[in-house]
Amino acid sequence: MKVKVRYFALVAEITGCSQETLELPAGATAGGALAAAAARHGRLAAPGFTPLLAVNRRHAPQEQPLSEGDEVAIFPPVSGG
Amino acid sequence: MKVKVRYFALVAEITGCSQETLELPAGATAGGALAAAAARHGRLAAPGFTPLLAVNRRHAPQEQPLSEGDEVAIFPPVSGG
Amino acid sequence: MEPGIICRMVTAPIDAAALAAEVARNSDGAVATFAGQVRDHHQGRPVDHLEYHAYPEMALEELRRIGADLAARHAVGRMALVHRTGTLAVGEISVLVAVAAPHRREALACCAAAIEEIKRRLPVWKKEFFADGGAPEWVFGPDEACAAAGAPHPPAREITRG
Amino acid sequence: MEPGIICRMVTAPIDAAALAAEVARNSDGAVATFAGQVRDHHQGRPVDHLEYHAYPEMALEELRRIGADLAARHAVGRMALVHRTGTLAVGEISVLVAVAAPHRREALACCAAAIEEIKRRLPVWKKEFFADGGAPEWVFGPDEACAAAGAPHPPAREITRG
Repeated sequence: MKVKVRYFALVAEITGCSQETLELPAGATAGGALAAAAARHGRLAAPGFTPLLAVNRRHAPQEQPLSEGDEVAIFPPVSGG
Repeated sequence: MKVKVRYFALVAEITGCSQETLELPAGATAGGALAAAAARHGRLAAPGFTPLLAVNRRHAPQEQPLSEGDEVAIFPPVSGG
Repeated sequence: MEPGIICRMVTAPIDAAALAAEVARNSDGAVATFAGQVRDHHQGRPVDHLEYHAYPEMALEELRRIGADLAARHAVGRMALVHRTGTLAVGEISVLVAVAAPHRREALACCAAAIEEIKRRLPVWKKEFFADGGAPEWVFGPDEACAAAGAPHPPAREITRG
Repeated sequence: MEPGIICRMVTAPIDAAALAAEVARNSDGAVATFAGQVRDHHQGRPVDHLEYHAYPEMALEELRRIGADLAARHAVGRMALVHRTGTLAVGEISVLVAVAAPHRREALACCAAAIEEIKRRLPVWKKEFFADGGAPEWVFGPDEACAAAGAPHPPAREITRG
């Protein structure tokens, strides 16, 4: 299935793009999308850096299952305010 | 000794004046000033109504000793804000 | 008065934004403010306006003591403690606290402590004038004391009617 | 969106006084506000300005979820939750919370909870640009997380230098 993956802040600097479409196996999770992104952009997997995930504009755990067309976001710990 | 006694809010309405000078015995306390004021203005001693006291612009307990020329204030529980 | 602690008893309207700007320094990341304003009702009765009376000399000294106490207990920058007296219409600000601090939790905690102390200690009294034509009444003690007492202010009513 | 909960992601300067006025009703006795603003230093280094980046669609939804959660847990009236993005100079307001309520404690508690939730959940990131000529750096996590971690953000630095 295809999902749209968006990158923000330092993660967007690492990937060099703000979004891309990834092809994932059926049954993939949000963590699987992250792994697929890290396979394309190696520095996303740097030790000690754990990006956060959102699915369809809600914070999501790694285990959250994905569906065709979902919007997955990968970003650093938030620092607003 | 002479002390200046000031009345505020409902207490001033009861006494009908905002300040007066009271003659008190040596060794009198803030509570003594209140008792002297209540002797002149009977409704100050109504059951269930306990005015608060200040001496020289600080909250004071009934036992606080007074000196010649002190400014004693008698007022209801505060309700600012 | 401590430098950086702005204490004022005023009769003119309170400008909250001006006071917030007055306390904030460039080294502060947080400004917490609290505004008390005249409500249009109290204990089920419609309020038309309030009169705030003060012991003005003591009130100003008490604000300064409150400010000094707070500054000693909280890691904050500048603060403003301002209370208005006179006749206030519904919606007007009667009291304003503004606290700036490097970090948010100190600013918020100090702001909350300031309004508690002001309500507890400041020699100010309010008289309510009702829109239902009833006689005006003094308010005794902070709101929660009245609420806790059940029937509103019975001793005071006896006195005013006595 | 819940009626009475004003949620905005903005790029223009935040007008705290206008938002406080917008939330206050005549039935409210209390308005608590919190403004976060850009500090002139961070961990000993002089800050020139900040860039705030957001996931804008999610940020707006998250503000609305935070507002709905708070309204369900606190006896408050209207509230405003506003965050700014883009380039902010020292002293400019990055985030503003304004909460009106009948009584002061609810207003203050809800205001404090709101800024905690915003710092914890809102998908916004800030990048610091220093006045000492050093390279800009992303800030990771809320201030206290960085402070608790001892050395500032080592994993992130490794990444940016790697």
